[in-house]
Amino acid sequence: MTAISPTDQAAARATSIVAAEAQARARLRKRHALVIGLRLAILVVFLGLWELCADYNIIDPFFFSSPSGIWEQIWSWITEGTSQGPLWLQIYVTLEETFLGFVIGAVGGIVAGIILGRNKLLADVFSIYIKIANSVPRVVLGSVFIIALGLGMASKVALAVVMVFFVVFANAFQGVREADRAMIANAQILGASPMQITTSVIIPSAMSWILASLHVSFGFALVGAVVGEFLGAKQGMGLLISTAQGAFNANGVFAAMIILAVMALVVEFIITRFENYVVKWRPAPFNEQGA
Amino acid sequence: MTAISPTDQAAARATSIVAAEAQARARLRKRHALVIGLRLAILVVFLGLWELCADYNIIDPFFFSSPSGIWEQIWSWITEGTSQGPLWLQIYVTLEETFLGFVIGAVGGIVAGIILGRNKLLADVFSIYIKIANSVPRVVLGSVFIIALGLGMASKVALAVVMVFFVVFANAFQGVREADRAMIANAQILGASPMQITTSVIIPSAMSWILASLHVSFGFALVGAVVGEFLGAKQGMGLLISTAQGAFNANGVFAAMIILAVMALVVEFIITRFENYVVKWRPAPFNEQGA
Amino acid sequence: MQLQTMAAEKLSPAAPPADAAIAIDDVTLRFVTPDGHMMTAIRDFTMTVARGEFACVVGPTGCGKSTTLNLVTGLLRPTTGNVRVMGNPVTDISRDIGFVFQADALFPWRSVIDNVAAGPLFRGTPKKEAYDKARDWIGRVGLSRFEKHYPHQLSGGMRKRAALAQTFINQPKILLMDEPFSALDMQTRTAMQDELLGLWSGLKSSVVFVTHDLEEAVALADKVYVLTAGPGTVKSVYRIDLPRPRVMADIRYDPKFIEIAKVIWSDLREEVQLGQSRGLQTGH
Amino acid sequence: MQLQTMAAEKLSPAAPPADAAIAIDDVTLRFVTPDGHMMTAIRDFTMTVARGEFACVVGPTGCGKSTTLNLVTGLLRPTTGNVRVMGNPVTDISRDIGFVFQADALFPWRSVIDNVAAGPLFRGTPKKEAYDKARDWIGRVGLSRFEKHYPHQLSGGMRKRAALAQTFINQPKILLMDEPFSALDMQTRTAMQDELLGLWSGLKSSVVFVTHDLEEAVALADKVYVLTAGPGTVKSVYRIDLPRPRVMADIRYDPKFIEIAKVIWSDLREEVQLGQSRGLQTGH
Amino acid sequence: DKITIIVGGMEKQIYLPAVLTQQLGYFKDEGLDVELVNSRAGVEAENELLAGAVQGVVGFYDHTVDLQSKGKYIQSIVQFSQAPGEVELVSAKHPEIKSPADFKGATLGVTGLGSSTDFLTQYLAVRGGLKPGDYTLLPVGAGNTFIAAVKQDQIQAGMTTEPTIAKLLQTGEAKVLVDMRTPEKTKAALGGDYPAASFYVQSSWIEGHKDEAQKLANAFVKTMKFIAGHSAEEIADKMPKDYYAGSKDLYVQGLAGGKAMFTPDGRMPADGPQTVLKVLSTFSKSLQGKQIDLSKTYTTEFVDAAK
Ligand SMILES: Nc1ncnc2c1ncn2[C@@H]1O[C@H](COP(=O)(O)OP(=O)(O)OP(=O)(O)O)[C@@H](O)[C@H]1O
Ligand SMILES: Nc1ncnc2c1ncn2[C@@H]1O[C@H](COP(=O)(O)OP(=O)(O)OP(=O)(O)O)[C@@H](O)[C@H]1O
Ligand SMILES: [Mg+2]
Ligand SMILES: [Mg+2]
Repeated sequence: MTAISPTDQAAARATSIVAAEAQARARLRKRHALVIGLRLAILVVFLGLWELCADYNIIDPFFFSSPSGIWEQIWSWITEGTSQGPLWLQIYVTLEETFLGFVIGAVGGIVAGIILGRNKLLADVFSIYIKIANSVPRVVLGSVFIIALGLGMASKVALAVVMVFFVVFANAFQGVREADRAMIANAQILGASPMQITTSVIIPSAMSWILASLHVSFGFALVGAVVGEFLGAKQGMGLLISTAQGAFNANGVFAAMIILAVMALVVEFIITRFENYVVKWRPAPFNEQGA
Repeated sequence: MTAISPTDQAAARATSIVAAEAQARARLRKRHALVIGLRLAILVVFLGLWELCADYNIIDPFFFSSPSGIWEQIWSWITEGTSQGPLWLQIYVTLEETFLGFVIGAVGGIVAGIILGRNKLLADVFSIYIKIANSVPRVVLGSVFIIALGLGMASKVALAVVMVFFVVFANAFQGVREADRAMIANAQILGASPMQITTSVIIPSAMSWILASLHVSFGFALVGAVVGEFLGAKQGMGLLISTAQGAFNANGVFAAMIILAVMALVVEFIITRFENYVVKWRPAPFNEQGA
Repeated sequence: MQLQTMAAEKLSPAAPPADAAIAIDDVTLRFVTPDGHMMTAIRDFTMTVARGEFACVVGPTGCGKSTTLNLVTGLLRPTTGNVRVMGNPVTDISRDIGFVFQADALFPWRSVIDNVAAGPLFRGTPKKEAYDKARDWIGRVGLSRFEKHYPHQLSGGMRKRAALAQTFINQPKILLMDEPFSALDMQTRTAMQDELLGLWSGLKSSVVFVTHDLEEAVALADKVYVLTAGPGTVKSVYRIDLPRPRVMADIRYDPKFIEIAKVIWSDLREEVQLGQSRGLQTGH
Repeated sequence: MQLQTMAAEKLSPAAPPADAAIAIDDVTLRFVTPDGHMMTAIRDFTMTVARGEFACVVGPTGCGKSTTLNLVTGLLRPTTGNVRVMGNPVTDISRDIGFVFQADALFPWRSVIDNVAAGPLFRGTPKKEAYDKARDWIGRVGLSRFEKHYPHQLSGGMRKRAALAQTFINQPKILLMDEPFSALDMQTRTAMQDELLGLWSGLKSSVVFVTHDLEEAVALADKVYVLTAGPGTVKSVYRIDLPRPRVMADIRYDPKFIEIAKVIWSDLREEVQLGQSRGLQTGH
Repeated sequence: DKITIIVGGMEKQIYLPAVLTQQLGYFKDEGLDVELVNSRAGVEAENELLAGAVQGVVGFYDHTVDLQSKGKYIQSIVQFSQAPGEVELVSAKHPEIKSPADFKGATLGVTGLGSSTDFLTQYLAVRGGLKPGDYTLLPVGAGNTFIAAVKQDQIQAGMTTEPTIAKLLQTGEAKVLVDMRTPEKTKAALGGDYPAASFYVQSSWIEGHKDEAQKLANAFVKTMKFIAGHSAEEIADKMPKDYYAGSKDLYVQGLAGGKAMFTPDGRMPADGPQTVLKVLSTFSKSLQGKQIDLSKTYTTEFVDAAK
């Protein structure tokens, strides 16, 4: 018998492969469109139901507002400004506080998590105090911060920090402890100093832990800043909500919350971008790979 | 040359091995004592400094209380009860709300995290809405809950739930996505149904993620319940704090917070026990194993 | 290159018949590389394993052997071409297959016995029966004293044996094995090979067995596939006509065996050298 | 059992001299088993590797070979006895050592080149130099086309080769290798063995090499340690007097080689059979 | 059956009649089963009332006016105070502020934007001849945060209630600028009585619950009489200890200063509603252009009938 070594059909094949790959890409695009479509559908159904319930007084728009009322409110804020000044200024103020608080809290949480995760003695001694600190009601802490730091930006930032810190800390800490011991050993043997182990093994392997906590904690930072503004402020979305609440203006309350949600989504989008960049080394689940 | 096969020195060795192992155990005990000692030392130093600063008016005890004042307050609550009734009742009420909220939020977060983590389409469609929900300020949500659920326990539980849910969800979701693809494939090939994969591969491998989030989120549940009580309640630690704040009773505020911290620690202890039980399969880090 | 020996018959890879246990038909699979290009892992790959046949796959490292097995399990999808198992196109990960992964895939949170019993339990066997079976298989792979150990408390070879027990216990009709014995010492390996042949002949399973040990391949197989250096495709297929049952401890000294091994070896060496000249630069 | 051949001299394991590169002196190591008992992994273990010596360790699976290497690196601590490296007691994980792990320990978030360059970069080599060196070593292990790939995009054998390059690039004075070539095909394996011998003779390193392939052990080593079935201890030590430099492709056909291999093989087989009769029940 | 009443801060002295009634057992005497719930955020209380989850609220009268402008009808049935009980304090660091006319350029503390303190402060400023925009309002809450704001000079003056007033006076960090704790001084400051703390219910509730409303009124009126007939010291003794845990002296001192604001009989002062409407309609956006029927914001029917 003759061994038929694979003949050079490559040229003929090439077209079929290209076609198959184009098909795969088309599938991806279609799926993306489906996702967007479904998201929108849910949004529309939700808003529609809300509006209908409000119109037919199944839920009382005095308490729960209605999409059209919210939209009117947002529009009037955009065109006429709020009682505290232009809308963008409120957004800017809150965003600034949130962002500062988020960065400080996240960096603090990551650093503390790594230090305690790497040092068992420190962890044993201090983690109990971190647990204690985490059980302090943030609203009470809010007034303590206002007393200690004044009514300015500092107290809101501090409140955002304490919202963010614990979540990030808990994950960074656990992420560090989960780092593969063989990998750490390998790095050590390859000559890594403790610092290098931290930067080249611990942080990359804790990265998905840290990122998971960042996703949830930006929302928390926002909540912290808003609560801070709630307790006393000159500017900001929290004050907007508090004023609207005081005036029984449900539209205002919900409009402000929607603006906050949009802010959170924008930042979420950025974090996701960052995440995709950082973890591009990650294997795709089986069946999602190949062309 | 002669091969000297290892002679049977076992009996002679046995003693030295036993000695070495006893030594190792003694080292462990000593370390435990050290940790406890250090914890206490920190506590004592902290309280001492606080007391001194308060006594010498470096910090104003009117705002920041002092350990002795706090202790007096706690003692008077224990012996004479609070204005709202006996102290244990307040603790019980808050604990009940917290616990319910914690369980509901945690279970909800885990279930949602697993479902969305296992189903990419659902995740793509719904995670955006979860992100939105997470950016809603809890204090505002608190008022919405009170309107919708009344001033009873339900609204506090709901507030605790929304504090817990997002943290647990974020971790459970990521934990599911991190589950080793080879392990999932193996289970599938061994004949596991999707449900069995979830229970025997996904949940065990997401367990440390979930546990990490439970650690931090019990504190959050407590915060949620207290904030709820703050907004309106007949009983509970939050009301105690609110009354104390209104009466300029810094001792009362801090005393209540300390009681909350103790509650959190007790539960933390239980969670840690549970964790040790669940992850006993885990390899100890190198150098911590062997005898 | 044409040859024909008494024992090793070189076959031409033909389009697979419909009733084959495994039929890989003209498959190409491409991966996206880190720089965004496409890399062909296997191309124009055709392979057939008849029911009850024992096929071994040898080839230089990185030529696509594991990829081929993954295609059969459904863990990977072909870019073009198609894969059939028992006549049906592979659409999802199949439960009828036993797969010993190249890397470790034991469940770290389960002890050895729980790992081995996993398959029967997943398939609904009553608990007691599953554990009895598991205990039996653990004995066969020589881990009885380590039943309660967790995977991280085992040595590399022990883990591999546990994985073998985990797969064998399901008595799969189709058995895929990716270098299953490479972490074992010669003696244990021989015992495991005997175990495998016993299972195979008892169940009339179809086996695809990937190995780097050509002698092992010849000793075990009905058919040996030699792959080309990556992008892998089938270079040649040999039918091994050594009589069965074969006893592993003795077969290596059979002159027919030695002859066959030599023929395939020269074929394979050519390929490996090609792969090396393409990939390996000489070092010093 | 007494024997003495021209090439394989059986030595008695004596207390190690002070200036040895590696000296394991009467070490016992016990693990806590899942049921809370203590399990002895190795006992009364004595082993010496002189500076510049190439020692191979063979023994049945699970006998404590990896454990021994872990003791040398400092990853495990002896329960009793002590371990010295270059005359100093092992207190922490040493940077002077190169260690090829039995399982994969590449950094999954680094591409092949970043993985290989890790050692020099950790040790402060300037970036450009480190990458040039890395590129060179990647070439030597035949992965030039896969520089940018991440570990999960490599085949099992490729990952192992990347790990070899990662260790070799540091040119360690003490080199520990745990079944480094078992995932490679014969040809690649021979190339790697040559690479290893070149590195070893160039650097005058001391090597401990764990393998299941006795022929490999004899072909490479100055000294072969045969371990008993677990709890492992040294059964016998052989000095291999084959002349150097050895060429891997040819040495196997050297009659002296075959003779030595036979002698050690019979010694080892005895042990493995013992281990099996203790652990393995025959299957069918 | 059970009647739930939300109090906008049980420990606040302006709402003292609520807890005092409970403490004196007057509810029980009327055969009522009353449950007091604390909620410091006034809005929460009104929302609950409107949602029908509670029967009554102890809060500021001006909410009845405000809510009417939004089409929600609630009625004060017992009026606790005829003065706001609020005081405009001026920081000791700013002796140059001698009257509301000097507010120009100052930052003024209020508890919240849109709250009574907001409107009252602005009204004082307008009466002092200023325009909105001449001064800045800063919501600082009450209690500690208010004190901290004064200390840190973030506000130069601000409006607050007891016991914050007493605390700041005691430490000398602030002085009284405008006192609205007694009817006389309120009249001087605002040009009329300013009914503040009151007990109100949903108008629709009254229809079906005349009997309960009457009993509640009976109990509260009895308490008002008790307050009028006893000294601050005696009243303080009846209150839970936690409410003056900070310092009993301070509490008594504050109560002594502010006792006069309580109505002796729970009756709405005749010109009170008018003053409130005047103050609110000057500043509240939601009231502008709305017709308010003041007679629907309160009733003296029940206090009149109270024994
Ligand atoms: N996810 C992936 N992305 C890109 N390339 C991949 C991926 N997985 C495998 N490859 C490539 O496919 C080729 C074949 O890999 P495969 O694992 O099938 O080899 P193998 O024959 O099993 O080798 P070995 O004997 O070393 O296990 C290799 O060149 C590898 O780099
Ligand atoms: N963490 C641990 N806890 C308990 N037992 C352990 C642990 N690690 C290893 N052992 C036991 O120690 C023994 C020696 O293991 P080791 O990994 O050294 O074997 P090995 O000689 O390298 O085997 P192989 O050739 O299979 O790799 C085994 O019986 C194993 O079960
Ligand atoms: Mg492979
Ligand atoms: Mg090993």
